[in-house]
Amino acid sequence: MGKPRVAIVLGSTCAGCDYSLLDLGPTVLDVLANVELVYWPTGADFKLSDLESVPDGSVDLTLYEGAITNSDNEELAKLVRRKSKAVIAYGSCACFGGIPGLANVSIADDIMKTAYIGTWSTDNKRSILPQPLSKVDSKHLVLPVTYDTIRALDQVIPVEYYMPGCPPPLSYIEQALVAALSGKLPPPGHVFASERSLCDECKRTKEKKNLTAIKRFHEIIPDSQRCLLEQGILCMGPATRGGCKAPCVDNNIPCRGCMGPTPEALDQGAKMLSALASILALDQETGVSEDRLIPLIQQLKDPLGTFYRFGLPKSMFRRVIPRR
Amino acid sequence: MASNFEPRIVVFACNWCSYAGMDLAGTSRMLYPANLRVVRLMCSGRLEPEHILYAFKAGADGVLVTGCHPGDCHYISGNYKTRKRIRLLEQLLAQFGLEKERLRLEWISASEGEIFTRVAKEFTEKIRALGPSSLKQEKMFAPLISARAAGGGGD
Amino acid sequence: MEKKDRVVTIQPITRLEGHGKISIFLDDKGDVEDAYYQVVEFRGFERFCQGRPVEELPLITPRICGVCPWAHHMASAKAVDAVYHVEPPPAGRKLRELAYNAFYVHDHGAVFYALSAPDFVVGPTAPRAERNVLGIMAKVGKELVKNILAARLEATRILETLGGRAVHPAMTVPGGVGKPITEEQRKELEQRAAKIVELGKLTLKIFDDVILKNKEYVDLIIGDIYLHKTYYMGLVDEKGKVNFYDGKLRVMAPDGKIVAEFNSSDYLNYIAEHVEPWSYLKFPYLKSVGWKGLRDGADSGVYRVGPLGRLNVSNGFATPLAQEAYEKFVSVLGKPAHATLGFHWARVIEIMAAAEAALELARDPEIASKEVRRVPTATPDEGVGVVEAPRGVLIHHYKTNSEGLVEKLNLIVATVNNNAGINLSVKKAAQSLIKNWQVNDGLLNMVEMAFRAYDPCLACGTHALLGQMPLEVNIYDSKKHLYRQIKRG
Amino acid sequence: MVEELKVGVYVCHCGVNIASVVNVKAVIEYASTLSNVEVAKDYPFMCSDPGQNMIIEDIKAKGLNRIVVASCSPRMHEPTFRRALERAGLNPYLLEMANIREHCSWVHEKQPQEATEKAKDLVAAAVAKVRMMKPLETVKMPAVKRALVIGGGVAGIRAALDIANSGFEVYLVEKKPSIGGNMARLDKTFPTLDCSQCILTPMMVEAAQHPNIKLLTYSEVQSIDGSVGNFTVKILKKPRYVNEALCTGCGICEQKCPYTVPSEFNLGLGKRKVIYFEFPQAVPLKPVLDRDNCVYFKKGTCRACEKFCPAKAIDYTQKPQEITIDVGAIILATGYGLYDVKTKMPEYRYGPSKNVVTGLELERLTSATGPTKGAILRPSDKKEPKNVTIVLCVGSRDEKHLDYCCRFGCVAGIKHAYYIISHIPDAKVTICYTDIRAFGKGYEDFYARIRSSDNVQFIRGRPMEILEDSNGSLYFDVFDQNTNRLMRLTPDLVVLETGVVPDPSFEQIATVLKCSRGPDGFALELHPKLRPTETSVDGVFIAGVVQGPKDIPDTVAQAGAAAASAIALLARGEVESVANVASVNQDLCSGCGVCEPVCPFTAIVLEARNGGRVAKVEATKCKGCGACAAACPSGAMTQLGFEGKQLIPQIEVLARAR
Repeated sequence: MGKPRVAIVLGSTCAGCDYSLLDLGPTVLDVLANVELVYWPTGADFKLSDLESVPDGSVDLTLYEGAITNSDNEELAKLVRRKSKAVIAYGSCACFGGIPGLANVSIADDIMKTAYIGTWSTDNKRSILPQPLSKVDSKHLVLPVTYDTIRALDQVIPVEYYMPGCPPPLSYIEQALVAALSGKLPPPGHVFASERSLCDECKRTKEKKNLTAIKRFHEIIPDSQRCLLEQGILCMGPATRGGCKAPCVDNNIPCRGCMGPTPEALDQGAKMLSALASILALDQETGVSEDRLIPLIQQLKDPLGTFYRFGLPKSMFRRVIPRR
Repeated sequence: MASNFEPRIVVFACNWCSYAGMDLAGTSRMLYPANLRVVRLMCSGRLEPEHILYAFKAGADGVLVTGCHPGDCHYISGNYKTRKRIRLLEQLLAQFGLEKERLRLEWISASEGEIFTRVAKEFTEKIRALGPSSLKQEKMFAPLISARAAGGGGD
Repeated sequence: MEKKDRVVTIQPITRLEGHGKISIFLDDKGDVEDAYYQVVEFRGFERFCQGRPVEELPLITPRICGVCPWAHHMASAKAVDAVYHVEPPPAGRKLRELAYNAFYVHDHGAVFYALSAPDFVVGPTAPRAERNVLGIMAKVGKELVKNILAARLEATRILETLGGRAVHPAMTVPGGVGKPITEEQRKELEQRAAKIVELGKLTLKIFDDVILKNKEYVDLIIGDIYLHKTYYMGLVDEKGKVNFYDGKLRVMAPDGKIVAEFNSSDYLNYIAEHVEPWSYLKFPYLKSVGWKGLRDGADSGVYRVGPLGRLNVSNGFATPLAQEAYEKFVSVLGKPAHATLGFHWARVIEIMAAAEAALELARDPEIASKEVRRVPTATPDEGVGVVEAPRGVLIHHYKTNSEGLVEKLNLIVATVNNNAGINLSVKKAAQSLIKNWQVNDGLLNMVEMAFRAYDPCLACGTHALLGQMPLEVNIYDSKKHLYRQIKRG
Repeated sequence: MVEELKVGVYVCHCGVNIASVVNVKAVIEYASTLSNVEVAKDYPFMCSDPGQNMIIEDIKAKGLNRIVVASCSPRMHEPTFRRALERAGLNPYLLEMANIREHCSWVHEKQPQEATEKAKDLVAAAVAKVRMMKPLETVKMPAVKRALVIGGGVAGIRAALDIANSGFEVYLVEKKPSIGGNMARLDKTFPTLDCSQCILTPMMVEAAQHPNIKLLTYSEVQSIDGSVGNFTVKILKKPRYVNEALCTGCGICEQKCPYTVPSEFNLGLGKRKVIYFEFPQAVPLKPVLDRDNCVYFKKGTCRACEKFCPAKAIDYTQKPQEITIDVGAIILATGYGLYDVKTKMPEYRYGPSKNVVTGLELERLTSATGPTKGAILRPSDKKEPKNVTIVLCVGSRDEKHLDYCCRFGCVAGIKHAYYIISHIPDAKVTICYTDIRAFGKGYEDFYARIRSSDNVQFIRGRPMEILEDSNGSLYFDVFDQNTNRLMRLTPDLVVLETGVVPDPSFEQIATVLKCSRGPDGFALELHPKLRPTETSVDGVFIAGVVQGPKDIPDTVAQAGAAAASAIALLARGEVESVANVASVNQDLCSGCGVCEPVCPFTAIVLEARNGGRVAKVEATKCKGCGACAAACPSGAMTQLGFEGKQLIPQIEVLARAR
């Protein structure tokens, strides 16, 4: 077989995933030499017409980066699905909606008004919002439609593989490319990450999990050797896939779950919530009355934003219920 | 129409106290609404918040979690775990915008068939009054853009 | 007599981090009547950061842009420090600055070699299949490119050591950084910093050889096509030198007069943002002058930021090699330099400056001190954090409740500051390059060059993400019936 | 390879209990449309042999490998149908029951449509779950063939003897110096009126001499660890300051001891020496030196007992002794104490007036070995009372105090009336009662006999406040509901038949054992009817009043039953884990350690695994509550038979309206 035909396409993304490819260093050149790049607009001068012109199903592997936040993203996703044998949801946005998925706490209209009318520096007395179609002295200008509900890639098209991480650890990119080069891609559904949660690779020592209080990470200087959760700092590590080698936790900053839920979890947030509640005031639980329990629990300031930092669109409810 | 709306209510019960209490309601021929469907667990401590979210996602208008009274847990402390989980889950559901009345935690002992009957009636009426859960309405997940305020527009 | 309405659309604008399109309107003679540069996507961090604990924002806002995450990480960290009324101890601040300078090399390096250089090294009108990293390799040889990538990797490693990850770091906490470094790590950082200084020198040399020694390019740079007389804005330290991490905001008028210098926390007295319905990007302008539409000149509030802006408003750099390069820059382009393509030159000079600063900091034994953070004790309220992102002034402004939960926030991002400038440059380039139906690939690329100079990070701009659409010239009649279409390639 | 699922659905009519409300045919029809359902049948009584055989036949003939029975509560017949599956050679845990009786037909009698729809859902949910069920096994572990009985009253003695006689070792622990308990205080037992000591003492002696019984008196249980089959118990033996090995029980020390204090055994009515036998028939017959009141221990002088003891058995240096024993089963027989009438019911003047006594005190005043050598004299002036009032239900059946019945007060009161009139022929007795509950064998005759006596009158009513006039004689008013007359009584002795409460020592033992107690503080049986001698803790059984008020026959009967349960366990010689234990997928476990402290039975350990850790479940310790599975943040831990994969399809069906 010839060189595998690879495309890297960008949906709603910060571009961090494919920008991080440059951190492969010189390896990038070998990759570029060994694959036939069908499309990679960030790196080279490609236009979508190039992708449109290739026969359907002729792209061996497409890395789709980013969430689906507007009509452009959706069209692109459907196009690459048609063109590709296999699609990787590349990065946390494509896998779970990522940080942009947090927009599901609200709806587009509200978000627009906040950004274009509500901010301090905006001078917008006529309350102008960007419009899908607008006329400027007789000239028509078009913008894509921003959706109310942000979606992960597999909520729009079927996806063969997932490579979570914000950005994904480079080792997994290499793994996937090597697999593509050797024509030995794993069975569909494979996730390029660890099967175990982050604790498996976290170097911190673990003792007894019994939280007497929930602390915010700026409130204490934690013991840098011991499990952050045991020190009262909510760390998403236990409910989050490993594979990143815990760089954040290593810097005394708790995991926020970018690698997504573990294989058996239906809802990353619910899993962590249950674990946290279980070990909260464990030694006094029979003694802790309702009225003392609630304040203890309310020490966790922002459950939704903490449990679903990177995965709101793939949470059980997918979004906050819009007020009608 | 709310008038002919029949709430769907999922009940989680522990084998030793609350499920037994519901059995007692039956053997005592107490009557309560037919809207409830019971999932039997050995202990309320087995119940995962995930299961509750799933019940709502699958279409439940209300979820009733029952367990032994504090101190009576057949497994010593399962119900305390449940209480902590439910209370924390309530905080989360509030952020999701789900009416807090749709999730209820009750301690029902094996001898409290009557109390269960009362709770079943109350809860069903409460949910009936609230109407169908918004999580049922698929349109909630629709990606479509909401109607924009014209806000000056183009010209 | 019906007036024909024809539009040329360039989508996507490639080799920039972001998502935009250019619509060029031709009149019935086939000349450019008008050109708009649109940013077509949007997220709205301003909304979904509300309700989050403010100390989490340095972990959330970097996701605005994967190319300059460190800029957002630092601006956010400084804003959070202000919210909690806490100042990092010396070692904490210096570690932040070391990382930030390494990041400049990391970012500018990528921009220059991967995104800007092709236009010059390969040539603006060359077939676009060659206008990429591989094309450069063909011109300058694989070994050189390998060395460049390897050298840039040293910056990557510095960022990984300090931030855990090079992209989307987890380094800062309110009042400092999460973790101290060991003396061994400091030594390692020093060695790596020395290597990126070499990369800085090499890059200056390449710019010299490939561009400045090529008259055609120099003419292009100083020529009128890419020239705009606007205001400029940038951070300067107490000596008036360029500082990426901290300082006062200075504003220079088109004639070179310094018209304002203020504490970043007062930005609202000086900057306002205008909204247009046809772009998701706002248009900031100087309040003192006001919004006069998309026009340049002293009576229009339009100002430009970024490498060019910084070199214009400052008195140069605190480090020798960069200062030397700065002086050459001024001698060629004058002060202020209005040549838009001057951005590229200014950028490579900043690579040098950042590398030198990084090495200085890495040599400072104090950065290995164990005291890298202070735990906040004051009640959180409101704070502004400003840094120089590679693409220009970046402002984060947060207001919280007494529990430190975000109630409202404002983000003015580098590329947004340049939005009006980019529109001006695109229109002017289009007008001078496209005449009488002459629309072809090379010309369109030269139009793209106009804004590629700004290296606009549209991801930042919209706090929103990339997307793609075909590039084609569509000519419509006034009834919007397509009667002619030019596809590139 | 994946086995092909073949589900059989069996819907029971339960006679008319289900069928009269639920349209069984409709349920069958619906069930047969569900995926993997091979057969769907109904039958009048599925739990009957023919019903079970029908299932067994189908399993064999049609190769069914999953069974759903829609009938009564699984709490009722799950074991029945599991056995049926077993008989058919199918793993018994491939069964799921749909409770369409207690949870459906019985509670929705008036809504046949709704009930039928609900029954369909419950069946569908059971099918959805059973399709995901996997065969389960239990784990076996050897049991220590030795028992511990806590409490040396008649219940404890009976239980200990029964276990000992069946050939197993028993430790019998009693906190007092002698076994015997409250029954040892009684003069006679109703209704036969035979002498309490005469029937109890032989049992006490037999227990003391039995080769299989190790008596640990004057000892208290400190801690209990482990679980069924393997309990480790720490017992503290308090010092008697008498070397039991040397002591012959001659009693010279007691005679020679110059100091006396009130006797606990006689409830303070009489005195005892400082070194003393708890009571004359004490077993073991060894004295105890009451250190707190001993002058030698206070002042360092005296030592009379030591001087005179012929056996040189006095040992002032004795220290508390901790004894650790391993047992497989435990019987709780800690008995009862009396309701604190003195502080809780001042209106009865018990305490302030010496002429108000409890029933138990009257037993001592009547007993030949009591403080008055069997002469009934009232405590204040040691005169024979001629006019005695006996008040029943003192504290009992009273929502302000104990809302339950003490179950022996009535007949005890009647017996006490008999004591009075038989000892003092010219005495008059008035019994103030609420209802007379004389339910036991021969009790009614006894009641009738006493009631017919001219010297005993019955008043239906509870006394109002008992008052005392200037010269100390008592009087009170009572409204007789039988005659609707307010009467004033002026007794010279009042006997209170006080309510009973669990012995104070039980609370501490229940706590260390983690065995649950009812609202009234008595031990909570596992099932009030079907498992009355078992507790929530495997291998811990209950006998006598610790479970609730009882008279002696019931107490002894339950003691036998509890012993039988314990014997069954010891004879089996092994304990079997529950099938629904927690189970960890070690490939997915990251060793975060959330589960470990969550387990109340310390059944989870974290083992080292190349640099990290991994959780492991000790199946025999696991009781199958699933708390760890719910706590596990990664989903690596689950509970067999209640796995997420099994619960979710069930929830799906129950939550989604068809």
